[in-house]
Amino acid sequence: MARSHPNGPRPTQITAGRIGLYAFLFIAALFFLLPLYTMVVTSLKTMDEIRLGRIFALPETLDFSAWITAWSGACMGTTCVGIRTGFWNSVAITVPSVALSVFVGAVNGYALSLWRPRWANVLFGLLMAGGLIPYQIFLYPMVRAMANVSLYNSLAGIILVHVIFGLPLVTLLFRNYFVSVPEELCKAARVDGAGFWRIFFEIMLPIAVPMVVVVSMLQFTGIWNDFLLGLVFAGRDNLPMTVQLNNIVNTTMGERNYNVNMAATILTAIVPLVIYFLSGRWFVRGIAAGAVKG
Amino acid sequence: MKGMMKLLLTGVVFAGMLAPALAEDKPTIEIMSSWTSGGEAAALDIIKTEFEKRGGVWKDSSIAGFGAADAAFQNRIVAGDPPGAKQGVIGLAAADFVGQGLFNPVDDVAAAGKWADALPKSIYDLISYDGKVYLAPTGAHGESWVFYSKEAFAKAGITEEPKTWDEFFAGLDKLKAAGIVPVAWGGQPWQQTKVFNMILLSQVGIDGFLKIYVDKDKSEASIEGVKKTLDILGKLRGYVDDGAAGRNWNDATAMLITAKAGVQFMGDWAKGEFTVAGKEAGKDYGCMIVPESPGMVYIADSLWFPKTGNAGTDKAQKLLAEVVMDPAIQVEFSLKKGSVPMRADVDKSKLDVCAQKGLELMTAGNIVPDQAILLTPQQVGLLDDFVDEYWSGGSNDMASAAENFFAIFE
Amino acid sequence: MQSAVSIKDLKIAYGDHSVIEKMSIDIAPREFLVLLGPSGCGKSTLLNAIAGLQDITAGEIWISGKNVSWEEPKDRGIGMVFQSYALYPRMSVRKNLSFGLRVAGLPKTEIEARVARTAALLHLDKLLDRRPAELSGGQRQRVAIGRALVREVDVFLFDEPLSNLDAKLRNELRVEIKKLHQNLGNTMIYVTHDQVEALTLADRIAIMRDGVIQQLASPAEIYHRPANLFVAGFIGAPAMNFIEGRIERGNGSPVFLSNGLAVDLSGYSFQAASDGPATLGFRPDHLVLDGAASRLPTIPGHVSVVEPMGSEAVLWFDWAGQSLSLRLMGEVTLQPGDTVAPGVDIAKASLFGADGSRL
Amino acid sequence: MPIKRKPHLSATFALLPTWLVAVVVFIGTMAWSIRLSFTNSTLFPSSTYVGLAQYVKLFSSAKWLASLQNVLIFGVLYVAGCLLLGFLLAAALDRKIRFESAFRTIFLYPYAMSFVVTGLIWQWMLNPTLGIQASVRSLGWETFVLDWVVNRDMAIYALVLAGVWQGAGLVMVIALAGMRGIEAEQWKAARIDGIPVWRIYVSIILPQLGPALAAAGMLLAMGVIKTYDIVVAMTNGGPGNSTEVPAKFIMDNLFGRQNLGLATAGATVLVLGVIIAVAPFRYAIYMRNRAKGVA
Repeated sequence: MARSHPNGPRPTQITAGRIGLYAFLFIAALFFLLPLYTMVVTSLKTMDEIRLGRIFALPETLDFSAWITAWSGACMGTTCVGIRTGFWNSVAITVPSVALSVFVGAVNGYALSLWRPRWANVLFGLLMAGGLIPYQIFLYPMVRAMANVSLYNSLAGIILVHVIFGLPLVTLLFRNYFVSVPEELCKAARVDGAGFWRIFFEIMLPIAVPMVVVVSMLQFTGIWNDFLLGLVFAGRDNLPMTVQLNNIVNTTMGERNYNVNMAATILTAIVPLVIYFLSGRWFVRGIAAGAVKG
Repeated sequence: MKGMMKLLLTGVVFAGMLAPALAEDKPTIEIMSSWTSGGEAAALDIIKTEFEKRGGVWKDSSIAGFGAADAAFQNRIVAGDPPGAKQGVIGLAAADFVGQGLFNPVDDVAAAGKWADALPKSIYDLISYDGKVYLAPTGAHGESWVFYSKEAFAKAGITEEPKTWDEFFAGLDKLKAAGIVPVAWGGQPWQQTKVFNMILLSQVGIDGFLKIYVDKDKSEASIEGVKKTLDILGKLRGYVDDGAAGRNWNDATAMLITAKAGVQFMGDWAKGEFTVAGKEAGKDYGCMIVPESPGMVYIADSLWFPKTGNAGTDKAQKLLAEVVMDPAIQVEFSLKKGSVPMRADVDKSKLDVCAQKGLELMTAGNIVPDQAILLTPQQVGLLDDFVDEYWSGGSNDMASAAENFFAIFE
Repeated sequence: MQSAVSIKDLKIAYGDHSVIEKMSIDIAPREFLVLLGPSGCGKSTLLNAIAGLQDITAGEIWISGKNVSWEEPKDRGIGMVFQSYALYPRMSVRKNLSFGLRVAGLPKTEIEARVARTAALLHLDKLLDRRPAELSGGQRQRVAIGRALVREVDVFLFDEPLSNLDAKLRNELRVEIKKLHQNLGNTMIYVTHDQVEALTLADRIAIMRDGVIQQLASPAEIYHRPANLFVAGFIGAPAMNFIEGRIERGNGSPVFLSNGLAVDLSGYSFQAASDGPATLGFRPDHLVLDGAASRLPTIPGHVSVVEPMGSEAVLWFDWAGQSLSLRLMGEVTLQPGDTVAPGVDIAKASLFGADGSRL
Repeated sequence: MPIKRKPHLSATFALLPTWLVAVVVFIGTMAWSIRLSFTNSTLFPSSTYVGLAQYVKLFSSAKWLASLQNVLIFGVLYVAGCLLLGFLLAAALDRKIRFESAFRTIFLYPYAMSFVVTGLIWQWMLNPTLGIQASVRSLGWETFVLDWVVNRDMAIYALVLAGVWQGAGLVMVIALAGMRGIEAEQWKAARIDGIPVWRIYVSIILPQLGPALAAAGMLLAMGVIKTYDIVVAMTNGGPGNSTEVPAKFIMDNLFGRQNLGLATAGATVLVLGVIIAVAPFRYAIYMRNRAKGVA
């Protein structure tokens, strides 16, 4: 029987060990929270206050102007429109990329683990090797290739690039998940007359929901946070938020506006953060359901 | 190589075919630059405003950081979909692109605008390849400058600009004693290399400098000069603050603006930051050529015009070249950017004291080109590595370091 | 009459590794055939091949008079029940039962009728809207059986269907399966490694080892007249006792000699007479406690362990350094250390030659 | 007559796009890179072959050698650090803790942050004139030093710190999931044997989490070789070469330094290294699976 909730030895009284345990947890929590705290606090300060140099102090008065500037007024080169356009570009890039790569990854994992066609192991090995190559070296030939199929500098192009570079990880996770699905399930469905796609959509995909959640979250953060691929492949009309963040952070007006930079940084990170805060439990459940296994 | 070029050109033509026909035939241009800092952006805006006034449509593709912008630009070239214009320095990097036949000449504009007469010959030669003009120079930057905060100098009791390195270090000691960071150091390789070069010029003189970089001369005198340069550079390590490593140049300038630091070694674009912050040259901050220097290292910015295969863009490129070389624009741009106008025939009265000093040196010919003009990008990188390694390695072994320096050219 | 399932010269191999070696079986309509053997003997592979889930290397498989060697599983007219039930986890019981019918595109009313009929037969009516995770092990297995039944085919395949259940449930479901077979009268092929299931359910048992059928016969035949040492040792609990020795033919009737023991073999019906080394096998229930009284050849020894099992008991005794067992009905008063001299009923015993086959 | 049933056409068909990517993108790019690494290509590919000259140049470059050493140090410490901290956090959370889900969220959220943001924040926190050091000093402890980002000897550890901050949460989740899956009877048995709790975690739980932790380690290791963003955001390779990494070396030479030949030589060495490091591992897994599959 697997334990469904914490069930170590029953806690008895407050022992030294217990105190140490909580001390460890609180110190760890402090370590993990400090950077976020600093960012939020700094973004709410005025520049005058920031110059005092006490980065951990609470702001004297709450000043949201940095947030407004970051969202709609901060300058990049000669244009000063903040990062809001980038926000929608990021959405337009990330959502289809995640959906597509999760789908492809699920199909791959399913085919590789439960059908094992010829050369399946070779393909899997190739993908894993591909996953270990730094993608900087793909840039040059990829640019050429994308231009040849006239997908360079387009939304479709950047989405395709994300799907391609996501393939190794997504396939690995889904394959490892489907490997643990009993083969008999597939056999039973075949006796019932279902084919490759029918088994996938009606039986395997529903089983893999926890995995879909995990992979979606991993891919979402990965793609949302990408800078390099967006810069190179998206084209100027589709530049994601991270590229604009880079522009804002590296643009100064006589003095570095730390509050605006921090606000812009938080704004850029906020979507994945909210997703983790809201659906972290699903992520944990997905992992527990066997998303990552040896 | 030929096959590669063919492919590239096919890509260019292909991209041209795909470019949607413009509803209006207003000359439209996408300009890619890494001028995102305050002064830089303001200067770029001067060109933009005039360009739009003359009927052009301006699409801004600014990417902060030279590295990121260069990567994006090269990828666009590779994809056969380059932007209509790219901001970049005059030098061997540009020459590479021209050599590959990837840029449009702006010869007719140059002829009509009599650029040959307006520009110093050395500059005109640098923007011409095989007798054709390819680049539109925006302005020259002096790179031998020491900027100092008058407020900080006053606090430390420094009343006169130091004339020698000994005086200079004495001044730094005073600043240190006054609790001020003596040198606002931008600890990025390219900035450090600029400091190395300005000191080198002060030690070996104009001829010595050109001998080393152009002739790759490894004579006793050259080696001695490099050693002396490294000695001074090494001494400076003692006058920077803890946060210097990796610091951006504009952050370093901000330390002067707020009088947290005394001096900064930088190109004159730093003035742009002072201007944006409302500081005035000669009043709030001072500018001097590094001690003992007989002249000034310079670098020249320009606009590059890649071949896009689109007739509308070709037209826009010509208009843009015209705008950039307009005498009034050259001055306005330089004021914002902190540079020195390229044209000799501009109204000098508007320029600040620093720019006038720079222009004097330029007209007198007491200038040497920056390494970007003289060295290949590979060598520029190796030079950056060399200076950075010496600076942050903390070694004082000048002899073996000098050996390494000359290895760059092998 | 035409066979329900016919396997002709079947061979299955992975590369050089042969799993099924040139096998032929004919299974009659309404027959209940059990494939029995230790794990790795190829019995599940054979079943999968019949189902069409396993590529075959050579030979043919015929079902209901049709060569289905190349057919997809769904087109073979079979239903299958798996060891792990293989219920579709995200579907309700109703959906699990109807999935195959929906895939086949049967009319809705027909599907509903069949599901209802099957559910009634297996007492699943109240469970139709539950998910597999909400069912007990026995209920899951009944759903798995239902999924095969609802296809209304002639041949059912069972792949160790009871081995994931506890002993009590296993006994109950075993009876249910037997009843089901009696009521429906379909052909059933049933893979198991449990000899009790095999003996109780089968019309015929095929005992397999290393991809080869050792004996294909009725349970009684297999129990009483095992074809070889392997079959003899595999079937029966406690296992058959074996004594090694040799057969000698003095003047007239043959005698089995071993360690001072001499057993007159005149009561044994030889299939093939042979002198020389042999193994005498006799089941614990074919030993009589007081051999002398029954005038049987006796095997004297000392009691080592007594295992009472309620209505019967198993007695273990040592003879010539070997531990032999004996099944007794009723109470046993013997204690360890007591001397016994049980007699062996040679008419019910088995003799195996040097090559292990029955003499 | 050998009999073959209809092959699994659909499965093969479904994998076609992936085959295309694997062959065209992964193999194609590698082949292209390897070819260019033997040429004198600078800004654009050239077909003038120069033999192993680029490799000779590569291995006489102090920067490249430093980058290899750095990525090794960073990789080992980062993966080990994430595994250790992640395991400790998971073990602590497994002890019937109040606010477990709040703690879990706190430990996991950095994983949602990009390496760029992670690098920026920690660069700021560890910067002696702005961050923790300045703050502590302003509280009166004037000699307090925390200057990792700008200290040549410590900068690589600053990267590790930031990396562990970002990645430990993932390991925690994986380890916690594993701990919750361990049979309750083992706890009972250990309790009856009177084994101390820490000992149970080390000797009983840890070995069982082995495969899960190995998978987590693999996920992290996949990122190590690609380490680029966090370095650029935090130290840009400095001070000196102290945080230079191969991916950055390749990137710099590919673009800024217009040195395709050297960049592709670096890439080839890197990929070869990865294959040599990973191949025996994968081969072992393959053999193990094969042994299982046949039996």
